[in-house]
Amino acid sequence: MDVYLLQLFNGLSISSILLLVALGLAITFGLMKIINMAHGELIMIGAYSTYLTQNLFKDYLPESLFNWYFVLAIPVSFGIAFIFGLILEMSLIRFLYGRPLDSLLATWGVGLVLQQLARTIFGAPNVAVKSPAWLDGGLRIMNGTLLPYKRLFIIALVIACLVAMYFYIYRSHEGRRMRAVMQNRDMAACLGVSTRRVDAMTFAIGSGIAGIAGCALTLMGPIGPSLGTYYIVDAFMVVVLGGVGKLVGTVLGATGIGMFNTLFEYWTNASLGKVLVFVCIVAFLQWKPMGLVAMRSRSLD
Amino acid sequence: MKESAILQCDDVTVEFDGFKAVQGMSLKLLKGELRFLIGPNGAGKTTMLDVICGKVRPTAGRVTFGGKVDITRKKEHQIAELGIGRKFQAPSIFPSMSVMENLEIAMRQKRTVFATLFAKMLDEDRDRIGHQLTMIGLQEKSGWRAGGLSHGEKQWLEIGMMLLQEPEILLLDEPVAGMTDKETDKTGELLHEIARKRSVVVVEHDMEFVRNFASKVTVMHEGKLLKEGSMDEVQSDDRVAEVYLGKRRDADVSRSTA
Amino acid sequence: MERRLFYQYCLLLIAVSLVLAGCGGNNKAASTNEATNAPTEAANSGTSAEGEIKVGILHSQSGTMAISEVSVIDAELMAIEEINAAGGVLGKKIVPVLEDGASDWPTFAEKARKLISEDKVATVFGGWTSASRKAMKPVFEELNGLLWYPVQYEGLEASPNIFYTGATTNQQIVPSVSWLLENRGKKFYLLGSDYVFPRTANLIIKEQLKAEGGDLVGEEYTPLGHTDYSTIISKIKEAKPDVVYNTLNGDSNVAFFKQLKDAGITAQDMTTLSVSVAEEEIRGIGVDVLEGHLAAWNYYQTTDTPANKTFVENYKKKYGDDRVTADPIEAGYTAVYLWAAAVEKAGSTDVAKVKEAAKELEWDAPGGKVKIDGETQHIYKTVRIGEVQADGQFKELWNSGEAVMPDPYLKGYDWAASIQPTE
Amino acid sequence: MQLKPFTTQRIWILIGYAAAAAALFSAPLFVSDFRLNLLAKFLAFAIVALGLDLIWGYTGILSLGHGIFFGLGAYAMAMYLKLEASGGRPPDFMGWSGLKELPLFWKPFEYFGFAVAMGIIIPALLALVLGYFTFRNRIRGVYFTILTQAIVIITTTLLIGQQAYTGGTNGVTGYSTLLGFPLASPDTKRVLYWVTVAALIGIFVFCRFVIGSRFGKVLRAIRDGENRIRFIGYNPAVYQMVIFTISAGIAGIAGMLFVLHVGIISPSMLGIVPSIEMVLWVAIGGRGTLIGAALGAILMNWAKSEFSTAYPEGWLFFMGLLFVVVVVFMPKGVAGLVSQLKVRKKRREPKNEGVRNPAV
Repeated sequence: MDVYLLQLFNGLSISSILLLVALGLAITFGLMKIINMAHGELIMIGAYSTYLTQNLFKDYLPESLFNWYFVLAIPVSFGIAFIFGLILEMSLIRFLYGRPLDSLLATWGVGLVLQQLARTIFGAPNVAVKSPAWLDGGLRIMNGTLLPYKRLFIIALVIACLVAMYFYIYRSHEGRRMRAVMQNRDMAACLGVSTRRVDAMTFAIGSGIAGIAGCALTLMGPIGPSLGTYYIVDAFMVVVLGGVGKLVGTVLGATGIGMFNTLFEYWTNASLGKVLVFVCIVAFLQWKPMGLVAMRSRSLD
Repeated sequence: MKESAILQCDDVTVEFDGFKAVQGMSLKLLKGELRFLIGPNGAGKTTMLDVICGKVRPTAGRVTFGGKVDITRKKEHQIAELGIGRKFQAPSIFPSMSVMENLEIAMRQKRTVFATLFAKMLDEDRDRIGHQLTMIGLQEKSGWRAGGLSHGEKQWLEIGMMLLQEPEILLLDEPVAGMTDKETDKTGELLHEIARKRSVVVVEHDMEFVRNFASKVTVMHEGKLLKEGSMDEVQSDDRVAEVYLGKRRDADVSRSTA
Repeated sequence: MERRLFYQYCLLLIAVSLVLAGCGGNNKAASTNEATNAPTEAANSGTSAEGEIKVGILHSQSGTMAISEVSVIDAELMAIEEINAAGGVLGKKIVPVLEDGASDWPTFAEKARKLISEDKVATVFGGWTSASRKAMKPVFEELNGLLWYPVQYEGLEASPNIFYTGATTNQQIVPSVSWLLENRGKKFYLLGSDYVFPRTANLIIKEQLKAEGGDLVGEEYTPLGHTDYSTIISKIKEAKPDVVYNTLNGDSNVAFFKQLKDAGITAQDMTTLSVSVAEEEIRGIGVDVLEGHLAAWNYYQTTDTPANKTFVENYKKKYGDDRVTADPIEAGYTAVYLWAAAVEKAGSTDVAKVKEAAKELEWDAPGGKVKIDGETQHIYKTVRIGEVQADGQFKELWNSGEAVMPDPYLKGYDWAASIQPTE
Repeated sequence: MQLKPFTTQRIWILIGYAAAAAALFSAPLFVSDFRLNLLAKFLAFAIVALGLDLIWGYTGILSLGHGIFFGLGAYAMAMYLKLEASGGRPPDFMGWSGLKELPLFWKPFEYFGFAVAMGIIIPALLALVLGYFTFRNRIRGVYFTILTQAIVIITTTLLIGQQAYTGGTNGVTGYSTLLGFPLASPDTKRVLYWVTVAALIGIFVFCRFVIGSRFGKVLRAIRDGENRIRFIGYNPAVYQMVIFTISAGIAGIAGMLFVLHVGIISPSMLGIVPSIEMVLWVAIGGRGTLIGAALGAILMNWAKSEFSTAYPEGWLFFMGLLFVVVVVFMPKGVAGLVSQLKVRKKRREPKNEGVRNPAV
């Protein structure tokens, strides 16, 4: 019984990590139709930003404050990834609107460069981020099952990001402009919306969220130049499975993949579990090519 | 009379996410007939064409071709093979290919992979295409990239492609939309020419254009059949006038009481 | 139409010129071949220019394996520098030729071929993964080159063209399993990355457990780059092993140990022994997570030998105080010295002569005295089991006392009969 | 279009092709063994690029899974070579994976003919099955591309996981002879090189035939408007399936040749990275032109080989930036650049732009 409860929680936890990783993509890919293969590298940038924040605290601030570095690391990761996203959009992505497959190839090149850049700056080996003490340990529930605080924290962080994104996209002026541009660029431009600015902001926000994902991942896994490569394909699967352009779809996609992954891995083993999950995704997309939550359109193409 | 009906739509209903674009629409097209389908925006004219050519599956009702073949469950390419050609509102040509190549692949022929792989351009084919080029007035531009043609030329090219397909029924969606007056006149001539040999359904907004043809007109409104008859009959009809003059509410009331 | 043809023609011109350029680039190579009048034998001379001996260094500088391999390059370069400072080999300077294997096995094969036949290096130091070694092996055998491979591996191999300066199974895995059975318990859980080394190692461990009275309570492999271990940790919790024998590779270790700690399992609750976690990896995982866990190696930075003291000192002086040394780094460093000693002894860089001279060659390595076993071309090494301390260093819990003779095919173990290769 | 008068330019271009072929065939005369081996490998890559160009450049389907087809072909050949090296007994890796008996599906690979046939049929069959479902269900564009990535993950994970049967991460290496001829001998290598050149030329001619036929025009029409062509009466799914299958078969042939030259195949060659690289060769050479695709493969691999030797630490910067610049600012690749130079001179006739339309 404990095991099933724990596995349920693990499934939820994996779902939350996948969702966090895919949220940024849901914006850049889902809304802007840019297949950003450098998304993984933006996650990596977020992780290294956390590492740098930690070092800053370690070197310049009193020991007693160290545990709070992580609180600062989240906005810092967001900010740095945001800036990288902005630069990327202004120098490159803006030439690629309407050419999704080209954007895939070009951003893949960007990814290569960023990885090598990280290797040059931080060295090829992994770096260590010491998680703050207040995230050590876990919550013990009724029958002694331990739910690690870090996993709970990531779940909370994802929910916070989702809520923030929801309010930004659906409740703010900026968000309204963003939706307008994404739905009908020409019309929005005619109505006086600066599409250039909105594009840049949207892409940068998507990148910033990747940065937050990177920050959260330092709690769970390695921090190295190839960090992004471990998550990029999974992130795309989440967005595609969920249905491009719908936040609800992305949430459902992440939950589906996370839960099934845990289930299959528990039944079989890690390799076979992964294969089964991907087979399911392929099969599902055959059945529903537009994903779980599809947007219908009457246009010819 | 029923025997010569080449296309018969019975009680066709199309629903998009709860919105009924077409409701219980019936249409009968005779062999060799030129039919205009008119109506205000959102009347379901284009959707009706979509149903006939297989782009949209009707929620209810059936469409019969040639008196016996039910085409509601067939795929687009099968319907096209049967002999129903469709011209879309926006010119749907293949922009990266030359005018000649566009016509070549549209030409009536065996469309299996094997046949196309070993297809040779016969003199007879070249004559057919040449004839068609002259008819649509693009003989000078056969080597041009189709994407580089003007809007009107693209429309004619598409009509030319349709004709080479030699369909029994041709479905045309606003063939003169966006054309200059001169282009419109030329298209009108083309249409006369076409209508002599096959059945044609034309969706059109331009009443002036429609008036040039002495043929039957079907008026649709809110997914339903409003009126069928000659242009004069249609124009003298009160409900049609109301619909076109925008007295919608009254029209609804009058219809619901009718 | 005509114009299209014309630009295709331009492209063709480029194609032709490309091929010609390729040829042009090779005229040099071809002419050197002619000059030495022996295209294939020339490959082994290694003495291309007066007063210089070229050696190849072929590790991954990019890709996923760069994590581990760049430090080995550093160690090898340092050894070359030291030897050069001390007068070189045969009075000549050693010149390293660096190539990037890019964590891609066919690239390793290609670059190995290039180093031997184009650069005409005397020997190559390179490889980390078993896969990269297996990819290079046929090339070295075909061209009669010489490879020094510096990493512990799964054994069952003894190529006449490779010297193995890392441990084989009987110098790391087998003694560590015996030690664990004696000191930590009988119930083993085998966890590894899904590739050749863990699978072969576990095949051996399973035979050994059968023979020495251990219990196998679970066996799991995770894809390389796997980052979530929650389910596997659940399985481990259920199986309640005394020991988790960990053959995970690289990044997976970070995820595994971080998540193991979060799941409330510490070194006090359960022993884990790793064979791919050295000082370098500890820095990337975090000491707080690893403290108290075990590892089996032949060398630690803390190993107390006079040679090691200077080695660590020099390494830190050259590459920075924050750097650490580790087993593969020491093995790479040792490889260069062993080769240099063999060349001195042979008086030539000729592969056959070097191999002959290397037989039973001894050297005081930082990890203790090593000796090349003439038959298998592996080296005698001391086995050490260590525990991770709070400062990121290992405390040695046990060592084999003397250097253990390499036995890559485990011929000295009765229980290993079924593991012998079929041919 | 059909009439191809022997204009001077046409004669020149034929001479050009003949010269290129002659240069390729005579390369062993002036190139060192190592370079020849390298060139042979690049030519094998050029063959994949041709196949990839058929589906991407001409049909507008971007497959990021061509590494699989390439790899499956390579594995078929590798199995044959491995069995020949081990004399029909279980190869070494089966031994250290605890497998004592040769698995049944390995046995027929003892025969060269069977292995070669399988090297084409297996990838083609996989592509056919995959294509049947995806194209019939009208999965296209980005979705198809991401789907192929999922297939890549499935295949590589399975290959790695079944070490006893496939050699795992190591792949299959350590061959000795091909039909009794030692692979290490320079003579065998030279012959294999010529075989590769012949295969490249053969496949090039075949691709030209496919593209020039009406079938090829339908493919381009599908690229321009997949939905539109349905209403003319073509079923695009069938065409896509066929060309995808042909493309996979070509990749399989390339894979077999690759193994013969490189002497190793491992799952890493089937992964996402090599699959994307293959697409980049085509992108850089120029999608939608056969010679561009082939040239792109040779050029890129040559550059990669040279850069990584010259700057082992920084070569990825070069490559990454090159990809970015070419894809963003030269969407038609090198081939496009050459024709742009021509068009600038004389930009009246729009016909020429036909071949250079973006596929997406």
